[in-house]
Amino acid sequence: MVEIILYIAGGLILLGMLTALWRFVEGPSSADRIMAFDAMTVTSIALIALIAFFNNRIIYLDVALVYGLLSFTGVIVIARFLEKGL
Amino acid sequence: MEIRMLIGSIVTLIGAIFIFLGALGIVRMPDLYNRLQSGTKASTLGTILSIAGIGIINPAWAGKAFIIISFVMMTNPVSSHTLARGAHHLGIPLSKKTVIDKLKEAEANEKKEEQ
Amino acid sequence: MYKNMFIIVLLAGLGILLGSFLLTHHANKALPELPAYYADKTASEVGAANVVTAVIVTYRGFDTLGEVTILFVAASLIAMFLKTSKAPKDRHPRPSSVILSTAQKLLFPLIVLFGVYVFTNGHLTPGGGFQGGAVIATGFLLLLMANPQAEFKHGLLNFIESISGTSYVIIGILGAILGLGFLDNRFMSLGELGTLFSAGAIPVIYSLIGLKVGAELSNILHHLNEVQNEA
Amino acid sequence: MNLKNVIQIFILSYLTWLALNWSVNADVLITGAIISVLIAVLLCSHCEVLQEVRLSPKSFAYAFAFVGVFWIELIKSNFDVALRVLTPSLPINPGIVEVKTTLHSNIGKMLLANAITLTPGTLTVDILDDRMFIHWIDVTSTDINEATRAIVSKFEKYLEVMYG
Repeated sequence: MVEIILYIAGGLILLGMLTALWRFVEGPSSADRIMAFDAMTVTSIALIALIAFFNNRIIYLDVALVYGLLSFTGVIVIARFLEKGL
Repeated sequence: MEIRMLIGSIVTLIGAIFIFLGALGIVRMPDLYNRLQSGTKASTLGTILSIAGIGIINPAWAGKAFIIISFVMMTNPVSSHTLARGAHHLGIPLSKKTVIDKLKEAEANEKKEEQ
Repeated sequence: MYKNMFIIVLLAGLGILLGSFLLTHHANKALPELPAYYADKTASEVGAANVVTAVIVTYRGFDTLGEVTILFVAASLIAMFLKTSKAPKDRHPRPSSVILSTAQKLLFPLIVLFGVYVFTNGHLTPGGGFQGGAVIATGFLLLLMANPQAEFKHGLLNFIESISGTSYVIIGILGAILGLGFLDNRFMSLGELGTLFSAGAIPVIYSLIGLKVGAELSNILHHLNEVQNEA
Repeated sequence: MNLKNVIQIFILSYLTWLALNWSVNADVLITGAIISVLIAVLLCSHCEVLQEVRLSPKSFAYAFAFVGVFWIELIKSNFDVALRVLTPSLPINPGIVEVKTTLHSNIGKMLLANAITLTPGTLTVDILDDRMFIHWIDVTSTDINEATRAIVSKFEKYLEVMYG
């Protein structure tokens, strides 16, 4: 029962990532693309947590944390570059 | 035992639904700022709920889940704000539906005062 | 319209490709000879829960020394070539908002702490010195983003880098004298598998590598930023 | 070097370390203490950000109330925006409005801006001293005072007690 619900959740998350990928490809501006990228990486944190549950490994959550950190820094760097703050 | 796992999985499912709705918002909304509103913010809540659900299912993971949740809640609004600020400075246009842009007026006023 | 169609086809193709990989994937349970040796012997010989770390730090420790040296040479070369003049350029980057600078001040110690966590737990979790060092450098990158004209404590970074590099080699030689060979980890007690103080010298070596990599990457970032300040 | 600041950074780092490791073995406790002291003294003697927090029982109570109000607002507004996204006609009425805040400390301003940004429907675009420019998905009033009451006041009264 629990696993079925979590499989459905994982499918929905994947579907959401694909939908965000559409915006990443479509654009139209670079800020739109980086926004879609940010949404995708934040979403993938949830996906990594699900994978950690299915494999029963807590250490995957460390990977999720690093992922969140890198996504945050990446967005900040590109946003500051766009506004000529570097 | 079983009920706790059921609650956790349902919380995760609600989070996944929010993630999907947020992604839908990213595609449907007309300009960058509205996309940031519906997309990034909804996916933030979705991620928080998903990880909280995993933490409920597995109480031994609660500490790390709490760290991830507080980290996401701390950093995501900051990156959204920085991106919106940069985009507005860059002059990425707002949609035609927009009613008012006080920030543009304020920046124009400041430029006038400098001259 | 055609562009949209093309994007849909592209996304669908990508989904089918990845989905078919996922569905037809069967894990190969039987390991070849060399991986099987590492997988069987690591816990008893070296005492590390993470096999990759054991391979990087002990079995192939000499390679890691080479990698650290390469990184050091790269950092030195960047410092040498980028430092052209002393005159500061009249540069006016757009200042960051109070939200970003405050959040950076709050997050900076936590990011550095997380980097330290990644490399001190390198023998237990999928982390390690290089990853932890990169996470620490991320903290410094954030500092530069919030305040592009920030000054680092240059002396402190250089001190950390040289001290950790030297200690790394000294520990390697200690392993050769007290243990079985250069960078052997067994001259310290192996401890209980899965705890923080275990696997002999591996956590110490990885912490030194992490500090060195973090200091070097931060130095590179600082030089890259400084060259923009110079005319 | 400020002793209060160093102690606060140390406590923050140590608690984070314990939550990351999620064990109370002696080795974890000792290593964490050493690392937290090093970070607080060497790296963060200049991050003066937590000093403005008031440490009184009242502010703790208000912090809990703030978290509660924030979660209720977060879920309410998420449903609101989700409904807007699902409606075929896309009923939005966006605009950037100006609001005023009475908070003085940096961390208070940051928390207020983060709370506003995290609730969908409002997004902090820029902040100049005490003026905040907020992108609002459904502008009901363009007047500064009206907008302030609608967006800022519900969080501000709690943060004011905590951070001044």
